[in-house]
Amino acid sequence: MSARLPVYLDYAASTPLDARVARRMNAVLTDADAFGNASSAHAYGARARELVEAARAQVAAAVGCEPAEVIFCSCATEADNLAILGVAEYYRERGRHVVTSRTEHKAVLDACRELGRRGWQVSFVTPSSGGYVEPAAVVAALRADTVLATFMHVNNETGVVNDIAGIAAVCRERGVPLHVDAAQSVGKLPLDLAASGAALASLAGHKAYGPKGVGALVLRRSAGLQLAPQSYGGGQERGLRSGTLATHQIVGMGEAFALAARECEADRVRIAALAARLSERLLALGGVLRNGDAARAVPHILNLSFEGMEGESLLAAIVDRVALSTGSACTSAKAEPSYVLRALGRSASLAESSLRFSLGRFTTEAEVDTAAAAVAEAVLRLRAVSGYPWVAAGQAETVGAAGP
Amino acid sequence: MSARLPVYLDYAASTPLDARVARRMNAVLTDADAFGNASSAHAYGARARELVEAARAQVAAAVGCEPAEVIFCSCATEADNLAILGVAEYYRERGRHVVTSRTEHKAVLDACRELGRRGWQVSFVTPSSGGYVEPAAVVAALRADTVLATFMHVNNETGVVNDIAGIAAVCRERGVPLHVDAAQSVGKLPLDLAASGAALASLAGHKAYGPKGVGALVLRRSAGLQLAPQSYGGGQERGLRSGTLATHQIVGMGEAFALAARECEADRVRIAALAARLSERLLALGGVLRNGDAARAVPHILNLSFEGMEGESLLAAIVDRVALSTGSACTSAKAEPSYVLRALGRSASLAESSLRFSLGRFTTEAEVDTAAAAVAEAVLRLRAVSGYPWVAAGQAETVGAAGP
Amino acid sequence: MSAATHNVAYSALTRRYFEHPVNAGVLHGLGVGRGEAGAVAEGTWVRFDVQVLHGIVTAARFTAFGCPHVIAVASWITEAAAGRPGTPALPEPVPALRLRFELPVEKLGRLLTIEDAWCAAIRAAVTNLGAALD
Amino acid sequence: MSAATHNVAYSALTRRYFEHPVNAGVLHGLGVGRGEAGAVAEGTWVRFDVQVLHGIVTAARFTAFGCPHVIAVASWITEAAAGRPGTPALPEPVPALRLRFELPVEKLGRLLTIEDAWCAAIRAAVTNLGAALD
Ligand SMILES: Cc1ncc(COP(=O)(O)O)c(C=O)c1O
Ligand SMILES: Cc1ncc(COP(=O)(O)O)c(C=O)c1O
Repeated sequence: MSARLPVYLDYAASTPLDARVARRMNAVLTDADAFGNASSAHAYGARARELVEAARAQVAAAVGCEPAEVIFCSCATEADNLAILGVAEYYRERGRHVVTSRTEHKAVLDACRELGRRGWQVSFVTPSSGGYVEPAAVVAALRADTVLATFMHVNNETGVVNDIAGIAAVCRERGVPLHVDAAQSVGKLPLDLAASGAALASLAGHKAYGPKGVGALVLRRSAGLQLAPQSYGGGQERGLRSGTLATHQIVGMGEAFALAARECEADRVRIAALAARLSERLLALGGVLRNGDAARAVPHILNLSFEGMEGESLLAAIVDRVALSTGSACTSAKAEPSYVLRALGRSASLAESSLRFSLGRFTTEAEVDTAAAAVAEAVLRLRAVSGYPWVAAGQAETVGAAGP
Repeated sequence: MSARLPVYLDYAASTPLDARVARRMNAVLTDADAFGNASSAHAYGARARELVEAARAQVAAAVGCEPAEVIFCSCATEADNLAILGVAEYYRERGRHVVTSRTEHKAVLDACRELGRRGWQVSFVTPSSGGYVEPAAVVAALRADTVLATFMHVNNETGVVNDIAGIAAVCRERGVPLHVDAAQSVGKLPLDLAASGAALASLAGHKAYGPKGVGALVLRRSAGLQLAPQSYGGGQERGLRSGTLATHQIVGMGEAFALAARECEADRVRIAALAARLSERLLALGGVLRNGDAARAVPHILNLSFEGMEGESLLAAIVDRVALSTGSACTSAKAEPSYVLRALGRSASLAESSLRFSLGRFTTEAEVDTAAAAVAEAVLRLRAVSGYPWVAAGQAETVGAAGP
Repeated sequence: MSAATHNVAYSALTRRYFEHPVNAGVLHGLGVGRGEAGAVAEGTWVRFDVQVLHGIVTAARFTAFGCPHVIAVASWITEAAAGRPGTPALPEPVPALRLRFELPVEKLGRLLTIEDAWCAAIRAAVTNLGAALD
Repeated sequence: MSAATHNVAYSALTRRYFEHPVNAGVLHGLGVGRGEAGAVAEGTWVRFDVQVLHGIVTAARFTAFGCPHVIAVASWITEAAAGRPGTPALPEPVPALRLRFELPVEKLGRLLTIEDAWCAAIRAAVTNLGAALD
């Protein structure tokens, strides 16, 4: 990491490519035998197919499914869309109701909202204040005409892990297939799709030290599901995802997933210790609230709301020293507080003044200490300006809805 | 190219990555500053954005459009789908008719057929026997409720080039936007989208010595068109293509397109000479028919039908020595003769016994000679077995519809 | 989970007053008035303590919960106002302030909040002084 | 524009007879019969010339327009039949041939075309010989 750049604590947004993956990819990119179109009948095509199939086996092994169940595509967004729109469209005559939660990634939420525009009904389950979806809440949302339930495994903002087996069990009881957005899971915690009871799962390369621009949808054979393809053309990937296969990208994802499976536990232990160190220092500042139930979260994501300062200022005060994401998604002029944190019951203001620290394979103790110091300094400075703590100063009333 | 492998004459299926592109991509893949998510607010995100925007400018410059008109996506198939389904769905209240030709790539044909399933009407223009679409035939197909015309620039099987400006002119007269599948164009002939009159154009990285798994849709501002997105999520690429941007892929495409624009003319001249040499040797065998009007074709694609042998045998006889594509697309058990060659009026049998030779930047004279010798040998052997020429042997009647 | 607007390069002036805000805090004493506007729940809350003696602003302090622009502008005002007439007006009108700090147009409302707080503080200072002298 | 089935590795036997076909050509003379089946337009056309003397196949030649399996099987038959009884049956039945050459099941019909041509040739040979001896 260049000295000039801030400490990177945004692994949940994207991970650096592991050097071992980069080497494999570069070998494919420069291999004069491997550039063929994997659909071609000749030796160059065969070589590309071999590489693709080896990577498919790696991905399958890493997530506990069969190679034939892996459909490569261009990103987790595409996998989410293919799963949700693909199942809904295929089974449109069976029913037009899908169930999801309020804390899904946009790729799931917006695909569900698109179904809404097309005439489906969508039920949005509200998670507990700890940020996880209760299987009982899913049961309550399922209907006779429900054709799909979709719930994420690891929440990308809070790190909270849903009880997929529990949700899958109640879905199976009602004969509803479950799609799991597992974009944030691989390498962070063991993933055994065969055991999970999920029918479909979305995977991303670039959240697990693999390349950006490649993902996969796992379609479990045992679910006996069909999908309506969402793009049309050459009929690659058994007709479910047309377009020339990107050999080097798929090889990179395979390699990254193989590494992730192998090193997941060691990474987890090391990162948990670093995250605990960071969390301890920041919570010691006071007026800092953890978002999501720590007991249910992966260790590498730490989402904290800071009382006494506005979100944009908090980020601006640290952005030169720590690279991370905040709880406000300013896609337009007006900053919108994170819908995920709002769904957990946080006030708009505390949702905005939140920081998502996400650590990863290359995070060092020194980086954690630098980040903790930078954040502490920013928090103290901004609180000095805002007069926080207001209650202590007798200003709670003046400030209005200042408290969380 | 390894000595063991056959001569590669399948550049139209996919090109090797140019070593200069591979170096640039590897530099990005291993750059500790460039791995950020291009949507992120911090320095890592900014660096990724810079790389993406520089590549966008390269792509735009190579095809004669503005950077803001380039929408990156994962392949030409996706670009075709986004253009066709995106325009049709957005303007569904204006009309439900689209026009295309019988010789388009599957990514266009199957997107149009999908529209057919959704209740649109699709007119398929039949090209001339030379393989190009006559603007007059387009005029005849346009209707008051036509919302889109889609015609390819360079045909991937025959290399025949459509008169895009002519087609665009008749479309503009009727107020119908034109989409052009230009996946096979870049680096093969000059492409000036601003001058072409096209409203939309699809581009592919891996047909121009760039990486597989990246493409772009150009949406010309002057066309004043809106598109309905075809996937839903984070809203990248102005909401038209959600999913984390694949920085290294986009950089690779940009670099490849910059090289293609710079070297197009030199490549063309050199390849034309090689292709002429190949064509001369093969036509000298007799009973060899060129598919598509040579006068209208790019030089690097040479599609020939060989009388007197069956397609699978022809390919099997050369596959160890020459890597190319044939006119039969066996996606299922039964080989189907190329629909493109059939649309040009070839018999099923001659469509099947066709070979598409496609040359490229790295093709050498020695390779051309090896290929010509291998094909000549195979043709003579198979004709000895089939008793061709049948007419000379007085067996034309026996054999039935043997002649072309 | 990202923040495109955080990413705008703040102007050098904005950065300076945001990173090193002068006059953060409170004032007590003769001729001091307090005015505030906005609300934390709405993302912008500003409070000024202003001392007006002999019709002149002699000191000013601010407290602010808001974006970097709000903090910088509030700080700058407390500095710029010293020595000026104690009339309920900003040391520089809102449009000029917007240009000086290169505020994006969608943040204009935040300057109005600052103006409200400032004018209220001046009025309170004048009123308080009057009451003290009565 | 590709060909997945071309890609199946043909068996070694198929490759051998496809790449080095024996007995391609025609026969003339006493006891020679000709039989054919299929059509070029349909992708498979096979013709045999068979000589049957004293009830024994003494020579056979083939001409074929077809896939590598068709060429290989036709060639092999002309070789295997020599010395066998001149009855209208393949030297080995269709199912055994399919196994021997490892034909994919969807190509079964092509073996039936070969069988038709072969049997027709044998019958013609026997008929021709009878006519010649009459
Ligand atoms: C939970 C989850 N799902 C889906 C995605 C979408 O991934 P991508 O942008 O690579 O398509 C992400 C990444 O932001 C994610 O965190
Ligand atoms: C004319 C044309 N359009 C579209 C495509 C699709 O390209 P891709 O498979 O990269 O999506 C191709 C490539 O086969 C093509 O030749």
